[in-house]
Amino acid sequence: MSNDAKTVSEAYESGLTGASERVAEFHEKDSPLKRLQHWLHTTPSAVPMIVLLLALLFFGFATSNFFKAGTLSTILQQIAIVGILGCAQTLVVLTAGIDLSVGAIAVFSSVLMGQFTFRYGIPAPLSIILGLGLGTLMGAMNGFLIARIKLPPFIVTLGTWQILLAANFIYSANETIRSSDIEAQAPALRFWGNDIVFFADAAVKNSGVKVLYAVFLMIVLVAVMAYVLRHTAWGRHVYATGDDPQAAALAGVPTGRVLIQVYALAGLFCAIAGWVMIGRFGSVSPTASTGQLGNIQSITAVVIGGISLFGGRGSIIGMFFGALIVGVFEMGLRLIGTDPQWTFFLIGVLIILAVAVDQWIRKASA
Amino acid sequence: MSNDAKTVSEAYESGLTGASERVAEFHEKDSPLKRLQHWLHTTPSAVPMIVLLLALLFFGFATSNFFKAGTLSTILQQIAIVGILGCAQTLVVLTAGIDLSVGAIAVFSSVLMGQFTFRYGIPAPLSIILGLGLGTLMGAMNGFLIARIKLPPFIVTLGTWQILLAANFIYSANETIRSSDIEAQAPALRFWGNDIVFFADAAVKNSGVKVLYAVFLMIVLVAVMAYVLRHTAWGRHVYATGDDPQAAALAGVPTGRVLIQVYALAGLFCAIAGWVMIGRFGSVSPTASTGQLGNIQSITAVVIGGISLFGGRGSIIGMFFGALIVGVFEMGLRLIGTDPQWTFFLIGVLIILAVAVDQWIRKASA
Amino acid sequence: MDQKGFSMTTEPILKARGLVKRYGKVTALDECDFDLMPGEILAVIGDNGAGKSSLIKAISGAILPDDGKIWLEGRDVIFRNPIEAREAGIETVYQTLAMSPALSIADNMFMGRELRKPGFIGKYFRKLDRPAMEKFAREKLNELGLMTIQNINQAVETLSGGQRQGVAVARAAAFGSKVVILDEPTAALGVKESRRVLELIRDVRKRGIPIILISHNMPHVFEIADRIHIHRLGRRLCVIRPQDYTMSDAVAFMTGAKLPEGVTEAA
Amino acid sequence: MDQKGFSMTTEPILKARGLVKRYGKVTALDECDFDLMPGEILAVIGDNGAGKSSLIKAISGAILPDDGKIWLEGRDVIFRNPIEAREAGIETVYQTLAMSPALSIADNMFMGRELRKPGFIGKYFRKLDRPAMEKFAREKLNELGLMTIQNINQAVETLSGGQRQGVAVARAAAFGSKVVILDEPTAALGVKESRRVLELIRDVRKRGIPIILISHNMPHVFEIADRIHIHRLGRRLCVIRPQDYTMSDAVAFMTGAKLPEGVTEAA
Amino acid sequence: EDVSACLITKTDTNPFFVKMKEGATAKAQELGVALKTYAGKVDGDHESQVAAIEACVADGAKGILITASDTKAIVDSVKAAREAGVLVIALDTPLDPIDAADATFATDNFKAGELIGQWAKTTMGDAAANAKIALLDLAISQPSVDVLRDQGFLKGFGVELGDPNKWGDESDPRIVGHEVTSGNEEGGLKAMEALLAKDGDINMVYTINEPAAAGAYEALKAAGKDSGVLIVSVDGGCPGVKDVKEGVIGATSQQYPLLMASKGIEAIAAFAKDGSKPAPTEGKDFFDTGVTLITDKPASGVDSIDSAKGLELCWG
Ligand SMILES: Nc1ncnc2c1ncn2[C@@H]1O[C@H](COP(=O)(O)OP(=O)(O)OP(=O)(O)O)[C@@H](O)[C@H]1O
Ligand SMILES: Nc1ncnc2c1ncn2[C@@H]1O[C@H](COP(=O)(O)OP(=O)(O)OP(=O)(O)O)[C@@H](O)[C@H]1O
Ligand SMILES: [Mg+2]
Ligand SMILES: [Mg+2]
Repeated sequence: MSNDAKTVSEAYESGLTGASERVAEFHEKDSPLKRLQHWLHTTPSAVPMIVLLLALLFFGFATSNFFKAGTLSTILQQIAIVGILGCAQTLVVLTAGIDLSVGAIAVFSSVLMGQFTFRYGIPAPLSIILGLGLGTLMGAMNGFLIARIKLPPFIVTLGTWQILLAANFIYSANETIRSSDIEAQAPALRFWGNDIVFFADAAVKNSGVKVLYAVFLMIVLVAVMAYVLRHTAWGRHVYATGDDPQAAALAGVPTGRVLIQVYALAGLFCAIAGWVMIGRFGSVSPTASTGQLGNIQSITAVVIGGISLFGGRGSIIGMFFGALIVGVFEMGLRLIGTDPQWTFFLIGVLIILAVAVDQWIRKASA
Repeated sequence: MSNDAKTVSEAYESGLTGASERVAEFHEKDSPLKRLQHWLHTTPSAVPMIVLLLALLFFGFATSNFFKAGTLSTILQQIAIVGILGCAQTLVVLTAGIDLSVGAIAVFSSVLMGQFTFRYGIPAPLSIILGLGLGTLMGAMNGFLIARIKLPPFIVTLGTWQILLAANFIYSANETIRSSDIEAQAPALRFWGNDIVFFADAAVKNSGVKVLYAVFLMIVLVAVMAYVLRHTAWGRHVYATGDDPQAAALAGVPTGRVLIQVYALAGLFCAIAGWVMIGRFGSVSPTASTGQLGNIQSITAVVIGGISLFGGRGSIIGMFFGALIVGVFEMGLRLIGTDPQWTFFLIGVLIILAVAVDQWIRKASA
Repeated sequence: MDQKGFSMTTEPILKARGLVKRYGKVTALDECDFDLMPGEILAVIGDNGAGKSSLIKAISGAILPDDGKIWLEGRDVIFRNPIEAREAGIETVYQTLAMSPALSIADNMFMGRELRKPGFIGKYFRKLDRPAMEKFAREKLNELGLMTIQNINQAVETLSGGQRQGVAVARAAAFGSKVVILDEPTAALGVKESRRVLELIRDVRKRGIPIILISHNMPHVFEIADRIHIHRLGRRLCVIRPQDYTMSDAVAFMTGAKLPEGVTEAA
Repeated sequence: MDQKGFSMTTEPILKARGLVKRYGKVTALDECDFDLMPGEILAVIGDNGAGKSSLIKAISGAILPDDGKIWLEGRDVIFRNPIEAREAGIETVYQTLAMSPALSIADNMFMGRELRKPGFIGKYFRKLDRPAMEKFAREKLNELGLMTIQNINQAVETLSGGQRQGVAVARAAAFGSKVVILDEPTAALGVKESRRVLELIRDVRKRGIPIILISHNMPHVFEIADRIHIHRLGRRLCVIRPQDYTMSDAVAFMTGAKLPEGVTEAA
Repeated sequence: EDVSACLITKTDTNPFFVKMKEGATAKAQELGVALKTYAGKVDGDHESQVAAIEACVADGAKGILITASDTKAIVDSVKAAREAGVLVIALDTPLDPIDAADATFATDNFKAGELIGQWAKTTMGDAAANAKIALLDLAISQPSVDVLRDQGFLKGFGVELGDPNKWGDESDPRIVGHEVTSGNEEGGLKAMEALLAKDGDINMVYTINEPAAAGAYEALKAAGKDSGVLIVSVDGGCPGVKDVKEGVIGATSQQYPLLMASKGIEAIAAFAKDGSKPAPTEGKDFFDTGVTLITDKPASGVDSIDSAKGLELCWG
């Protein structure tokens, strides 16, 4: 009786013969403003860039010492660590997670590298490799708890934050390793604290602009991750996992594996940040405030950079601008000479404003 | 030609006459275990309750001082503030938000109440009302930014956390109002620090178990909010807003208004917590740790209590048990005599374990 | 030119002119017109992506059109959100159903218009009247023959696709007072359940309430509709009566295979 | 008793016996059996909530049945997740489509099997070959006549319901190697697009790949299916050939209005 | 020409540093020095201090006054600043090594602890041999003030120290336990409650500072032990001295932040004028701004002043 069925559908489908294939092309008004809005909309990282430019302009006018090469390179070196932690945080946030343990992993890794060298006499390069490996392992542990035991990222990393920070204090016995010892015995630990001097005047001592290796490292890491996230299958899987994990799993993304990899990689980035901390601060200190504040700072950079905390949306370049904005504000306010409490106050206002501007531009162009 | 259509559908729909109305009732195995699992599944707050019982048993065996009435009432009074902040946090988290500013609002409100009384000489009860009102306003500001400007809650409250804490230090000039002054001049501020003594032996001084008014307040607030969330339309709207805000808006929930109300109410709860802080700590101190840690503590209680950070799922009773679990662990570990660093470490482990157990029970019963 | 073939005896209960809605580069509504007559069943048909859902979203306050005007019973209205439209008596089943997955069927049906207990408790403690809500929900679902829903307190997320759609339709039919809009209400429904929905639509019309029905099911449309609004490329191509044309004609119009008399494609 | 009316000449390519799946109190699959023959189009029909989606989810690894066994080409298999099923050649379009809303159409079509650039860049830098992926995606969508999709880089969330469904179907048809499963693929599609999907299904079958089609559209089912699996109350009631029964019979069986010969309801 | 200076404190919420800032600001105004102030975000925030030093150098400051959070780790940044020609003076806390700074104006925190320890031991007399001691410290990261005061107290009280560079490793049975307080009332209260639950017979309480002592007192009062328990503390802020007067705190070691700050500003002004650097106190490698025991129950063999005198000298 399938003839019966045939008749039924032919009753109306005969109308299909000769159906138009015309595409619904619509006349579009292409005013420059519209095009700007469209560009902003399709290039989300441009929004923090604009906020950054405005901030630079403002501080350039407000304080005379701001637009000196030295000041600008100082800003870059001050955000190097947050920028690297931000790479870790970006990955995690793109999967709709959050990593409160980034700072703790960084500090603990730096302590491990230092203590391995000085307590056990392991050669510095090997200590560094061990430190990086252990940092990766800490991240992988987060990933395992989140992907396999299916615990919420917030709570897992809240727990490991406390655990790692306490372990860090207990293991190091609160001991700082001095800068002079490191310089003498393990210069590899301080590698990222070296600098390249630009525009130096040979005649004048300490002239020129110093740029730390750490700054180049941060920029390279951001660039590499931007490529990976945008142009490799793995990067797409990270986005898909954050966007809708169930849909991604049904569509064939091994979401569990992706999550573990993301957290492990985040752990590696944190350990790298830990290594950079040694170079930047000279010494190895278990009480470094990155352990307490690194998470909030990196999350701030990520969010000002326009990455959605619900996952799947945003770009790592945005995070980089986010970190820069915070760095520029902190330095600018310091130079203006605002009281520290007022600086906190204004940074708070900035965070809200930056996101509000972002939101406003997106809405205008939607 | 609608007859034509009629024929088309009648071609098969004639089969409908006499269609069975039978409900798909399935034979269900009603073993006691299955029923327990089902009960756990439908009563999510039971899971933290079980974790709590296990913790109580463990510490009861591990340390002799634990099961004394005094110890237990101390635990209750130590969680009173976290419990009240947890009510605020629960509301916010149920709407898929997060409130990082709870501690800052609490501390700032307590400072405002104190300074109004002592700096400007406003009568204490009026100061309290003003403080409660201002706390509500701070919460409403969060709500406005989130609901109307459509900024993400994490970033808004991260900003207001910094802003309010800085404002708190600037306004108070870091001055503490001393306990003896408050006792002498403004006992209303210390109201919640009064206690009721149970099982007192009139002959012996200081015998019996003291329970602070603050503890009763916390329990009453939890009970009232449990009723409101479960049995009023507004409560259902809070859940719907957190569950799927777009769906809720299309279904006729004024999601924007609900959000503002939720954050304002959370602000009120925080201000109440601020008032309770004065009673509990005796003095008014702008540096109280609650300002820095209140958010993490209340979120921990909420999450251990089984409330989903993605919104729309969980019960406030769970939060109460979550706060209790943390309180019991902290006290228990101290009594066992671990070093503060180890206590910190073990609390981290606890947080993860408690949520893992929760997850495991839910999976077993699903 | 749209009213070709029949004269306007009464004023439309719901009327829209020149609606425009753009999404970035895509124009979902392109100067679209719309008329719903009192007491009629108006079907809206068109290709995927023609802009049907956008049209009814604009009418029901779910999106704000970039341009254009809407009249309800002759009065100029602007709905800034679905609640305003609902308060004006327009009840809508969206294609994406608009339910809170974690809440129960009864909670979802009464979302935004919950019943309170009578007397003191309801007035001062604002306590919900769950038994009454559950009873009502059960009755409405029974009318639709969704008997396989075993527990009215089940969370909506545990329902099958078709069951969910049934709940949404039952909600709209129960509460609509001026206009009921259904966006593909039978798309996920079985034969039996679809038939029930069609009967329900007739019942609602019998109560004097006009209905807008978006559907891709031509036999259903031709069986039940009084008039058919054919949507193409973001605008109303024409309105026909099912008696005047064959299904095959309608399909040809909506897919662009043929043009109705008097209409040029570039209109 | 299910094979009543025709003899088994070959082994089923996909076979399941005694599948059970419980959700709390609800039993979605109740000792359900299933057979798919090589090269055939098997339709699965049944009331809403009968357990059709649960059945194909169990077969495709999306849920783990509580009990029961599955054989693919005679080999005993257990799919713990959809990826394993996909690697075994089973491609599925779920009722809830399984797409990442923020990603582009092309990204979604190639999710989990992305193409890499040839040569050095692809091998060592693992760079995606976007132009190739976009070209392929565009071709497949054109085959389905989804011409109104203007930009292959558009995010899936900006597509209309029907367009999304089209993308999902195109993906499954393009990549399925052993079995293609479609759960209500035409539910949200227009007349033209539905016809294209039916043609596509025939094309896939011509490539020798068997298809499981869940649908509530009886004319479509009877037109295209080789055999029809009728699902009722969580289990297979019977399997019929469209030549042997009328649509009306099938509807009567699946709604419980009539019982097929030799089957008792309490089976 | 205008002289600019920087003051970098550990935090700017602790009243001690707030007063230090006030002292510096007043002196700077008097001498016509432009002063900018910085602080860590939390106790022990080392990175913010590094960033602050960098900002000061970028800003062309003549001198930096710093109370270092991490006395070893900050050395590098201090060196860089000194190389850039900035005078760096450590306030309150000496750097490690102490000569990393151009000069140090500090309290001897270990001595401050020792004084209250000795006082407590003498006051308790024979009972000291079976005292029950509660130690309310600052933070689990054990910053150097925290360790110095705690260990100084224990030494003064006659408890054998383990590693003098950390607290918590002593084996003396008189110690009921260490708890951390964040140096505020809330922390002091909660820590005291916990220790009381552990052992209700505590009769000797050491506290890191006076706010923590005030919190501890509230807990003791609630437990009905407002008399009979000896509380000792360090700092000498005005509320603290008032608490000594009211008998809440038995004794406290007073330090002089205002003096440190004004001395520091003067030194920078002098340095800007003629490049001269301040000299340390004789016999010490730093300029000791002094610490004085304040109590209304003087103990023999321990020098002290009474609370009335203390109130004249207190700083906030
Ligand atoms: N939120 C959005 N963002 C961008 N584009 C959108 C959005 N919603 C709809 N569109 C576009 O608008 C056009 C019309 O969509 P609409 O959903 O109204 O179509 P429809 O006629 O309902 O189709 P269907 O029958 O498939 O449901 C489509 O091309 C779609 O891609
Ligand atoms: N995740 C779940 N949790 C609880 N119950 C569920 C879940 N998924 C499905 N069910 C229940 O299992 C039964 C079968 O659902 P299923 O989706 O398989 O039906 P279906 O035959 O596909 O229906 P439809 O034609 O409406 O899609 C339904 O009663 C449904 O309520
Ligand atoms: Mg639509
Ligand atoms: Mg289904």
